[in-house]
Amino acid sequence: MNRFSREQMAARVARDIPNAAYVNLGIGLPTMVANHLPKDREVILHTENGLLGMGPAPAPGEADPDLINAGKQPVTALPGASYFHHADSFAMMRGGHLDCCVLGAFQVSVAGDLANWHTGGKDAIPAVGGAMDLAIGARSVYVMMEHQTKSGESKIVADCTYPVTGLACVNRIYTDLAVIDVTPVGLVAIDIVPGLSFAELARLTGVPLRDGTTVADAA
Amino acid sequence: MNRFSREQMAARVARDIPNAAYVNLGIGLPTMVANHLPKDREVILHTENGLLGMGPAPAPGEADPDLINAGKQPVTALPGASYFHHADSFAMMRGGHLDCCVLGAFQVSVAGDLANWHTGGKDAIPAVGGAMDLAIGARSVYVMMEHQTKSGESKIVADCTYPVTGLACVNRIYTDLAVIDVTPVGLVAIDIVPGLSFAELARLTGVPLRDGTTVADAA
Amino acid sequence: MINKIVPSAAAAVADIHDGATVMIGGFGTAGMPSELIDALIDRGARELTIVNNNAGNGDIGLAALLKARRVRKIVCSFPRQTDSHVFDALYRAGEIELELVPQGNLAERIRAAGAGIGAFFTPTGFGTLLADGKETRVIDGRNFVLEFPIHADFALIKALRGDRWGNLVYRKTARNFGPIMAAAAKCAIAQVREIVNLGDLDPEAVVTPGIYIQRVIEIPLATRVAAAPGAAA
Amino acid sequence: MINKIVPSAAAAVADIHDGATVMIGGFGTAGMPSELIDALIDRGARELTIVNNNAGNGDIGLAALLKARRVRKIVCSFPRQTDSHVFDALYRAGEIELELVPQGNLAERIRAAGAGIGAFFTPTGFGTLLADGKETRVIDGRNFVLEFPIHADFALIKALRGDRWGNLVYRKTARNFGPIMAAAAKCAIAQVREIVNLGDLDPEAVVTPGIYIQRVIEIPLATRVAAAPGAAA
Repeated sequence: MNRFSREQMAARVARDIPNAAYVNLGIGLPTMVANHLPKDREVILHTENGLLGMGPAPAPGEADPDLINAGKQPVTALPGASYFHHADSFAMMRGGHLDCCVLGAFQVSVAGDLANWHTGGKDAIPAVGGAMDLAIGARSVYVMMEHQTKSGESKIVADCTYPVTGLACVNRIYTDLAVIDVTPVGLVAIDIVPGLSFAELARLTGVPLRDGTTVADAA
Repeated sequence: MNRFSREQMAARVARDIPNAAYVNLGIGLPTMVANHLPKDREVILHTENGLLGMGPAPAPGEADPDLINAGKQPVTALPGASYFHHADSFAMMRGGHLDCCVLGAFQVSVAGDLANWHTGGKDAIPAVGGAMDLAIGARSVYVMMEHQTKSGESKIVADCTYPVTGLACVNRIYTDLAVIDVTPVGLVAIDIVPGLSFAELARLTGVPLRDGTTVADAA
Repeated sequence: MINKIVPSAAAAVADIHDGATVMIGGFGTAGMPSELIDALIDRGARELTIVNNNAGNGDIGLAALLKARRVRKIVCSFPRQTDSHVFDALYRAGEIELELVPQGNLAERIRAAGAGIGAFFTPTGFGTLLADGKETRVIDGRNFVLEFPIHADFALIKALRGDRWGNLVYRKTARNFGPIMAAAAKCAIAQVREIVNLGDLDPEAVVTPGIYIQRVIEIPLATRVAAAPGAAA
Repeated sequence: MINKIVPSAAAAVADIHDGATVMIGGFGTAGMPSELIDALIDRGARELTIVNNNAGNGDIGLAALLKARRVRKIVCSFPRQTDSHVFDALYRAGEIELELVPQGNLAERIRAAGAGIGAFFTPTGFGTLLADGKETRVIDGRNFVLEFPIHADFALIKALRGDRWGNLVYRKTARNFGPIMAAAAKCAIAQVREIVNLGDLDPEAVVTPGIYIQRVIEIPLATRVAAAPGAAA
């Protein structure tokens, strides 16, 4: 089966982020979105450990241990950046000032519930970080994940079986098979990987799904 | 009858403020305390409009309209000063970080209730400013006021007849006749203007009052 | 490219509508965005709810807005001042509504709006007239009052310097309500003495990150002083 | 005269007692006050409750404190990291208690302690395991959870520069939890790279006003690096 590559997924997310947006990119796959932001757009990146105006990774040998992102990787600060403390940083998130955040996920439900912090396993050590704040804080919450688990189950579910991070918070899901909007009338596929039919996507997804690709073409 | 002058009252309050104390001096009479702080003590003044390390009034002609105190009078900033916004300033007060504040008052009750913001008169326009925050925020709340109203009634009362600013918040009262501690066992006069007997002070005060002056001498 | 700089005070306030809630920075006249208020008067929006620490001084700025009868309600901590005669007259005539809030609760309620806090328990005001009818709770043996955020449609604030991203630094005690009002309003408009190039403000010393600011207008210090004789001529 | 400068890290932590709640600044190792933590290990206080964003990295700093079995309980948002093996082993052995708090609630609860807020309603965590059993409320149609302040006996933080009044400025993202922990603790102890003269810090750029700091200790940047070979020798 044809699949969007991780780079293609990141590029697709980047295309949906408008000029002048304030954006938080979660740890892991979402971090790749930064490399695909169109050059003609100025997008301001926030990292919850206290920096607005985050730049790319530093040149080799120029890493500063006091200048890191939420994943504790070295980053840089752009002209126009500002530093602030943790309460101010999370006030910025919780207060709805970020236009968008992009997060990884274990599961997303048809209602937009997000599960991305804890497998719930008995021997798993839980760690939540800023995931719950991002889930409820940003105006738009985008999820990037593989469509299916390694064993072939859909990660888009009727109800999350993993512990949730936030309820009804996801607005759009980017997978290796499709882009799906979470709407008041249910899930709507707005983009499908070339070669995959809507019917096949719906079957693989396993929950009610509308075809928004033809509507989009007609519009 | 002999009375402490306003300068004497201010000097008496200043004597009770230890080195290294963080202090907020309210509008009016309390402002005079600053002029009487002993030179060998370093006391840091806070003004709720966003300055810690407030200095004296500027030299003539050097007033800066952007550098004022809570009474909107021009002030200066000492070396070591810092500026902050209003939420941070009142967090500092509410959080119990000020060692002491000195406030004027209409009335103080035997329980330490403070009335200093509103006469309650029908045609009076109410204004509260930071009075309620200071009343409940500082570790020690000192009140400076005349002992009696112009018509000779005690301003130290069983229960405030004016609207209260805060409940059980006053620790010490400095008047033109005495210095009185508000304690769990009631009011205790610890200093009386020379020439006035405790019995006479108690009569003028009109509420239960203990004599702490002899105890202090004995200690 | 991001450019929040607008060409005039009139343009900055052009969409402030009748019935809007408008926060106005300043403590007395320190930090009061007088030119933006003048533009708001010219704009003509009515039935405004104004949030400010005071209720106007003399006959300029906020007092002039009140005098022009554009304000339905004012939320503040200290309306009564020696030079608040405009407010005093309106209040006594029953022509303006007053919500009096202790200054720290005012600041914290504004901060809560910007910080996404739904409500908070504060010790300030407990047992007083200003907490009448409000929910209270004893926490760890201490009395608290439940207070709710104050949101706004617009904030008009004054800062020292700003850049095209909306980053701001302030000047001395003129900082006061500016940073928290910017965060509490859907649209925050800052007048600055000087617009600087992006990157000129020290990122360690930026007080208001640009995310909170939608529009920046440069009003050099000299303008107002110089304009006065001109206007009189 | 006010002089909050103490001569050594040992002196700075000399009264941290068994059973104390100690906040430790830092996000990972950025802003972690390693020399103060080392002094705390030497001090020997046991049964500590530690508040930090993480639960230690590698075998130094907070991880070393855990390894020395001085910590009864840790309050944090993100214990599990690639190099949190010390914590992981203690946790799996049931030898350390964990209170897991979403990072924004952790920050806001610490801020509330310093700001005198009794409790607050936050949207973060609603409907999740981490809000189990907590009071909730619908405000303006949105779901909130009631959270309470986290107070501490001591805070150990790291800053860039400080003066004898305790005023502090930080460096880049090493600022993180320092300012709010300083305000939430009865006794806040700051290690700074450099002590400067009173008045050398720009009053517009001071991040932590001295009122929040009880002790300042200078630990120049070179010390740790230089000490390592010496210790090995």
